[in-house]
Amino acid sequence: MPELARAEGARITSAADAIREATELAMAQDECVFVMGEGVTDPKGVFGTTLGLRERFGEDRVLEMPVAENGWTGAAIGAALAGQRPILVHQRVEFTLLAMEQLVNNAAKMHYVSGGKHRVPITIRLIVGRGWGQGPAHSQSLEALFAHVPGLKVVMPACARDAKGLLLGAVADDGPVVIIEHRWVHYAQGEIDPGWAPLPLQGPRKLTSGDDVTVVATSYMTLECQQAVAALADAGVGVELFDLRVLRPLGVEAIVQSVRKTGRLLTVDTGHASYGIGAEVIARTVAGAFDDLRAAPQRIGLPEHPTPSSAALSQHYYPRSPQVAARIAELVGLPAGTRDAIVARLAHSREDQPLDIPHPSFKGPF
Amino acid sequence: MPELARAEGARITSAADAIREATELAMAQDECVFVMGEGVTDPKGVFGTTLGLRERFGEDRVLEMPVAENGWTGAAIGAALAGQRPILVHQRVEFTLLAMEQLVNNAAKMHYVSGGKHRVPITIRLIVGRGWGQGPAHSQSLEALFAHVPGLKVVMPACARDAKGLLLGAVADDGPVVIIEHRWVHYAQGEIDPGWAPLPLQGPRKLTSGDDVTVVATSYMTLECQQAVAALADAGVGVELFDLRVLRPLGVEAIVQSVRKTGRLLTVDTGHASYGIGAEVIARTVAGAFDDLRAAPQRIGLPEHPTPSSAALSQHYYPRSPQVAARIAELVGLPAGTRDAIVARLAHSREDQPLDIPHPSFKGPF
Amino acid sequence: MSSPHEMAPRATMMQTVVGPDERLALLTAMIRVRRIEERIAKEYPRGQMRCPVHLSIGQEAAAVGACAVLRRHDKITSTHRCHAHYLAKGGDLQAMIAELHGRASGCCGGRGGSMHLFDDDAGVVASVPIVGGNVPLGVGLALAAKQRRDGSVAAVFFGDGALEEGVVHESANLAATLRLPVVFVLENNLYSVYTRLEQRQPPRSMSRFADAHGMPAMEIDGNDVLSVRGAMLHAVTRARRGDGPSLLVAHTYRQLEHCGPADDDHLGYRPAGELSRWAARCPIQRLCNEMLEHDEIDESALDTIEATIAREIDEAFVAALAAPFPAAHTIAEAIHA
Amino acid sequence: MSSPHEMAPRATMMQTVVGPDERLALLTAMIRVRRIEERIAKEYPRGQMRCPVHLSIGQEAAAVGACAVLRRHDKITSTHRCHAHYLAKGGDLQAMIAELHGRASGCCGGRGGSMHLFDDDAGVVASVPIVGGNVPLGVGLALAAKQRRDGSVAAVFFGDGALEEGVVHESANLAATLRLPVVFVLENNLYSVYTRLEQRQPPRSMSRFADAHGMPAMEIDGNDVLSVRGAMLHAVTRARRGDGPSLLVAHTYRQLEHCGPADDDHLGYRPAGELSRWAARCPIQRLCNEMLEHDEIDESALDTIEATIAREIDEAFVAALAAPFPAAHTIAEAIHA
Ligand SMILES: Cc1ncc(C[n+]2csc(CCOP(=O)(O)OP(=O)(O)O)c2C)c(N)n1
Ligand SMILES: Cc1ncc(C[n+]2csc(CCOP(=O)(O)OP(=O)(O)O)c2C)c(N)n1
Ligand SMILES: [Mg+2]
Ligand SMILES: [Mg+2]
Repeated sequence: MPELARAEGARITSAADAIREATELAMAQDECVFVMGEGVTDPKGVFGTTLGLRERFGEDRVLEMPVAENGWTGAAIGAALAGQRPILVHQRVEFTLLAMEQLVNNAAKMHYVSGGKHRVPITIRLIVGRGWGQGPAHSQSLEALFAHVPGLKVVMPACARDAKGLLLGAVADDGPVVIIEHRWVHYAQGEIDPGWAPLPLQGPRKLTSGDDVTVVATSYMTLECQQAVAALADAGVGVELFDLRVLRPLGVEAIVQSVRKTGRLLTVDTGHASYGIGAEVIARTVAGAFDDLRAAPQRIGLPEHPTPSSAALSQHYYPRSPQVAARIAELVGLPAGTRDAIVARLAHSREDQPLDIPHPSFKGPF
Repeated sequence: MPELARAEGARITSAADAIREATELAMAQDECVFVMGEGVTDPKGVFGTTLGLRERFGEDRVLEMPVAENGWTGAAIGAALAGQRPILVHQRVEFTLLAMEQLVNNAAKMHYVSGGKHRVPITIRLIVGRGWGQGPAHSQSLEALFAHVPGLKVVMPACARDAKGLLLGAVADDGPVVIIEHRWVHYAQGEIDPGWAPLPLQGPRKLTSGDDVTVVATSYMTLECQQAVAALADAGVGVELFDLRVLRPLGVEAIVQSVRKTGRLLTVDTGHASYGIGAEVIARTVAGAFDDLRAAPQRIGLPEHPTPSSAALSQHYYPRSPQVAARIAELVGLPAGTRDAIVARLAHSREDQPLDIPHPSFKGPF
Repeated sequence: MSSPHEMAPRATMMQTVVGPDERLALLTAMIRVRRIEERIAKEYPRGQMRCPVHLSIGQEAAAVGACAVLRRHDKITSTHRCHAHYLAKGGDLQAMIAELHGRASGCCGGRGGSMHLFDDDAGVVASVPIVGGNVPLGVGLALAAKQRRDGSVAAVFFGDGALEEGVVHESANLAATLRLPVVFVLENNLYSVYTRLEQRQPPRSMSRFADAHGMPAMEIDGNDVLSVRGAMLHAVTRARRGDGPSLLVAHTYRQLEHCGPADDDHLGYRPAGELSRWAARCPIQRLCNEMLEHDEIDESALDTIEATIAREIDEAFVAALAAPFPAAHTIAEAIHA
Repeated sequence: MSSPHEMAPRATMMQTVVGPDERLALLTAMIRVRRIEERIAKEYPRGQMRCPVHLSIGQEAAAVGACAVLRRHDKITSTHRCHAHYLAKGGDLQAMIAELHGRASGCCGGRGGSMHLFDDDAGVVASVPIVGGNVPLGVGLALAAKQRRDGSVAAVFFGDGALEEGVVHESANLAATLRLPVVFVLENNLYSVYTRLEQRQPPRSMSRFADAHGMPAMEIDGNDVLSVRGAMLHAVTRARRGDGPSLLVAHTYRQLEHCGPADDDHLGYRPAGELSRWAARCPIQRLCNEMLEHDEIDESALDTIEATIAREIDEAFVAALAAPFPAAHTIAEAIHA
C-alpha cells in the first residue's frame, strides 16, 4: 500500500480520540451502526473511546451489556444477520476468550457456509495492553488466536490515523473484523484524516526506508521500533520498517520485496513468539525471498510464559527499543561498541520514566 | 528422542483401544485419576475410548457431564487444585472453544502465577477429524490455538503407541496437557507397549531416514506422509520423516539436524496453514539450519477457509498422500514424469475407497 | 407426562379455540414433516446424504405448533436438529434435500449439510450445530427487530441439553433486561445424545429457568400441537406488544437415534417401555384421531394429503439427485463478504 | 434494603444465637479487614503497589460472616475483589501486602498482584480476575472433596455482575446435579464497575437463580454480619451433611471506587444520596453499636483491638517494603509443573 498523502485538514489527536471520532462518524453516517459492550455508557467510556455517544445517539444505539461476553457477542452476530452493523467492545482480550465459540464458529463462517448469502458485518474492538501490574490474565496479547481463523479479518492499528481509518474500514466491511487496540497506542498522538475516511483493510505500511534490514512490527511495538530505527539511523544503519497493520488477510508482498533488497528480516510483535505473528511473516517471507536472504530471519516477541505482575519482573518481560536495536545491530553486524552506545542511549532516554506506564500522565490503575 | 525398542510383549491394537487401555491403567494405578465428559458413560463411550470404565471404577470416577464445557472444565481445574487428576474429554475441538477462558487463564497459568505452588494436573482430550460432511463447525483442527498458549503442553499422537504412551505421560504430568486426537488416527492399528509405559512429552519422532528432504508431519497427516514417503522411496527419493508429536514445548533439534543434512524442509500438518504449526517449525528450523538450506521450506496445511460439508468439495479441501508426494517431488526436483507416476499410483491406490471416511468399516455418521 | 422432573403447577392446557381449517393445516404440516423425515431415514443408508442427520420424528408438534403462530417475516434460529423447524417455518424443501445431498442447489450450496439449514425468505435465519449457539443469535434478531422497529419477533428453538449451556442463561438475561421480542422454545425430549436428563440436571421444573430471568414460562405437553400453538400465541402476542421474552417448555420425545436414521432402543440407554409409551403418544395420531372423531377429516382426505406430500417429496429427492455438485473451483469463493 | 429489585419473601433474619466471644471475634475480624483496606487506600497513591486494587470497604460483613462458619480445611475461591475473603478465611497478611508490592515474599512471589491472592494453608485456593471464572473452580474443589471424602466444603464468592456470566449457571447446575458440598455466596453490591444492576438484569429476586437449579437460597442483609453467619451456618451444615449446594444472596454496597483507592461519588453514576445511605449502614458500626449497648465491649477494649491491628498492619507494610523484589533470573521459572 502506498503511503497516504497528507490530507488537507489533517489534525493531530490521540488514537483514543481518533477511535471515538470514527465511531461517532460511522454512527452518524449509518443508522444500522450501533455500539455495545460492558462500560460503553459509563463515566469512563472505555478509556474515553465511547464517551458522549449515548447522549448523541440514544439508548437503542449505545447498549450497555451484562457481564456475559459469549451471549452478547452471539446477539451481535444475530443482529448483524438482520442487517445491523454492531461495534462490540471487549475491554480486555481475555474476556473475549469467553466468546470464542461465537466468533470462530458463527461470525467467521456464516458467510462461507451460506454460500455467500449471510453477512455478518460486526466490528469487534479488543483491547490489549501491558503495564501497571495487570498480571497474567489481564495483559495478554492473543492476536494469533484470531489471526489463525479463516473468515475473520484482523487488524492492529499502531497510530491515530490507522485507529480511525481502520475502524471506519472495519465498520464499512460486510464481514467480521477484529480490531486489536493496544492500550499504549491509545495514547499515541498523530495526524488523522478528516471526515469519513475509511482505510482498506489490507497491507503493511512502510514507515522508513533503508537498505540494510527489514523490520516488521505490530501495534505498539511499531512505536518501540521507530525509536530503535531512529537511533540506528544515526549510526548509518538503514532500516526498512513496516507496520504490519493487517494480520488477516495477510499481505507480505511489500515485505518480500524489501527483504529481496535488504536480505535481512526481523519481526517484532506484541504477542508470544511461538506460533505467533512473526512465525507466519517469516515463513512467507522466506518462501518469497529465499534466494536473497543473507541471514536467518529473527523474531522478537513475548517470552514463553505468563506475564508476572511485579514491575520488578515485568520490566524484563516486555521487549523495548533497546532490545530491538540490539537485535538489529547484531543482524547487520554493527561493531559491538557502536551497538552498545545506541542501546545505552535508548535505555537512557527512558530512565526518568517508569517502564510500566504508557504515558507520563498515567497514574494507574487501568 | 531415540526410537523405542520393540518392547517385550508389545501388542497390535487400534489407537482408540490404546486410549481406553491407557485410561484404565491410569485409573487403576492412581485413585486420584478420574474421567469426565459428555458421553463418557454412554453406550458409545466416546468412540469406544471410555467403554467399561464406569462399570469398573464407579460413579465417582467416571462422571457424565452436562452440556456445559466451560463450567466443567473449570470444575476439573478446581478438582486438580485439590489434588485430583482429571481426564477430560471434549468430543470435538469446537466445543472446547467454549472453555478457552478456563484453559488459557486458569489451567495454563496457575502454576506460574502461584510461583510454582499450585499444580493443575489435568489431561484434556480433544477430538478433531475430517470427513462425512461434518461441515464447518465440526471438523476444525485448531491445535494452533492451544499450541500458542504458554503453560500448556500440547501433544498429537499419530499412532497407537503414542496414543497410549502420551496419554499416560499426560496423566503423569503435574500440569495441564492437551491431547489432540484425530478421529482417523483412532482407527490406526499399531504396536503398543505393554503395561504402565508413559512416554515423555517431548520431541518429534523420526520415522524414516533419508538424505534428500526433511518432512515434518502432525497427527493423521503423518499417515498420509508415510504413504507418500514409501512411494517416493521406490523412485530413490530419501525422505527423513518426522512425526512432530509434541507441539508445546516444541523441540526442533532433531529437525534442525536433519535439515542441516537434507537442506530441504516440508511441513504437513492437520490445521490451517496460516499462523499454524508449520509456520513455527519453519521459523525455528530456518533459524537453526540457515546456512545449509538449499530451498525455501514449504508447507502443506488446510486452505484458508472453512470446511465445506459436501464431499464434492471436501475431497478438494483435505490434502492427502498424492499432494504430499507431489510437493516433495518438486522440492527435490524429481523429473515430472516420475513425479506424475508416483502421484497417479498413490491416487489410484485410493480409488475404490470413498475419501470422506476413515476406514472401510466406517458407515457414517460420526 | 412421563418426565421424572416436577412439572410446574402453572402447566395448563394452553389450547385456545382453533378452527377446523387451522387444525387441518397443523395436521398437514405435521404429516409433511414426518414423511420427509421418514424418507430421509429410508434413503440415508444408501450413502448419498454424506452428512450427519438428526431427525425429529416424534417431536413434530413443537415445531409445527410454534411456527403456526409466526408470520413469514418473523424469524427463527435452530439447532443440529433443525429439519422440522426449517420446514414448519416454511423453508424450501428442495433446497433442504439438495443440501443434505451436498448439491450446489442446496440452501447452503452444499457447504453446510443438514445442521446448517436456513432460508432467509422464510425467516429461518440460522441453524447451528453447536449446542446453545443459536440462542444468542435469536436474541440478536430480536434486538435488531426492536432497533429497526420492524414489528417482527424471533423464536429460538433449543433442547433440554442446551439449557445447560451458559450462553442460554446469558441470552435469557439479555433478552429480559432489554425486553426483547423473542420466544425461547425449549423442547425437552429427555435426552442429550444418550444421556438422560437426571444425569445432567437436578430435579426441578424447567420453567423456573424463566423465573430466574423474570420472564413468564408456559410448560406444555409438547406432543399436543394445539397446546403448543396456544402457548406460543400467548408468548408471541406478548413479544409483539413489546412486553419482552417468554419461555415455552414443551415436553416431548425423540423416537429415533440421536444422529442417524435408525431405531436405537437396543442400546439400552432408554428405560424399557419408554419408547413405546411415547410412540403411543404420537402428536400426529393424536390430532388426527381427534379430527376423525369430530368428522373434521376423513380417510380419503388424508389419502389426498399423503399423496400430495409424497409427490412433493419424490420431486425433492429426484431434483436433489439430479442436481450438480458444487464445482471444485468454487471451494474458495465467498470467504469474506 | 435499598435494592430496587424485589426481595424474596423467604428473606428472613437468619441470625442464630451467637455468644459474645464470637461476636467479638466477628467484630474484630471486620475491623481488621477495614483497617487493612484503609491503609492500602492511603498508601496506594505513592505508587509502590503497582497493580490494580479492588477494595471491599463496606462489604466486610459478607466475607467475615461467611468465613466465620468455615473450618480451616474448608476451601474458598474469590474474585478480583478478594482482599476481604482472603483475610477473613485466614490468609497471611504479610504475604498479601508483599504481593501487592510485587515482592518475592508475596503469596504469589509477586507474580499475581492483588487479583490472584491465595493461601493454601488457610484454604484460600484461588482468586481470579476474570468475572465468574472462580465459580467453577470452587465447584471443582467441592467435587474433589466429595471424591476424596475429606469432609470439607467449598465456598465461592462472587458478585452481582458475575451472576450474568454463563459459567455461573453451568457451575450451579453441575453442583446441584452432583449434590456437591459447595455454598455460592453472592455479594450484590448493585454495581458491576460503574453499571447499575437495572441496566444488566431484569427486576426479580436473585434467589430465583437458586430455584432454577433446584437448590435453596437465603437472601439476607449483607451488612449484618450475624445474618450472614446464620445463613452460612445453615448452608454449610447442609453441604457437610451431603445435601448439596445452596445460594446466599447478601445485599451490600461498595463504598469506594471499583478499582483504586478513591471515593468516586463525583462521577455521578450512583444516585444522589445512595452512598451516604449505605455508609450509614456500616456493618462494623452496626455490630459495634449493638455490642456497646449490651456492654459486650467498651471503648478501651476497642482501642486495644485497634492498636493490635494497627501494629500488625504496620509490620506488614514495613516487611513488604523491606522485602526484596523477585530476582530477574527467576522470571522463567515454574512454567511447567
Ligand atoms: C457445545 C456443544 N457441546 C456438545 C455437543 C455435542 N452434541 C451434539 S447434539 C447434543 C445433544 C444436545 O441435546 P439437546 O439440546 O437436548 O438436543 P436434542 O439432541 O435432544 O434435540 C450434544 C451434546 C455440541 N454439538 N455442542
Ligand atoms: C469476563 C470478564 N468480563 C469483564 C471483566 C471486567 N470487570 C472486572 S470487575 C467487573 C465487575 C464485576 O461486577 P461484580 O461481579 O458485581 O463484582 P464487584 O466488582 O461488584 O465486586 C468487571 C465487569 C472481567 N474482569 N471479566
Ligand atoms: Mg434433548
Ligand atoms: Mg457488584
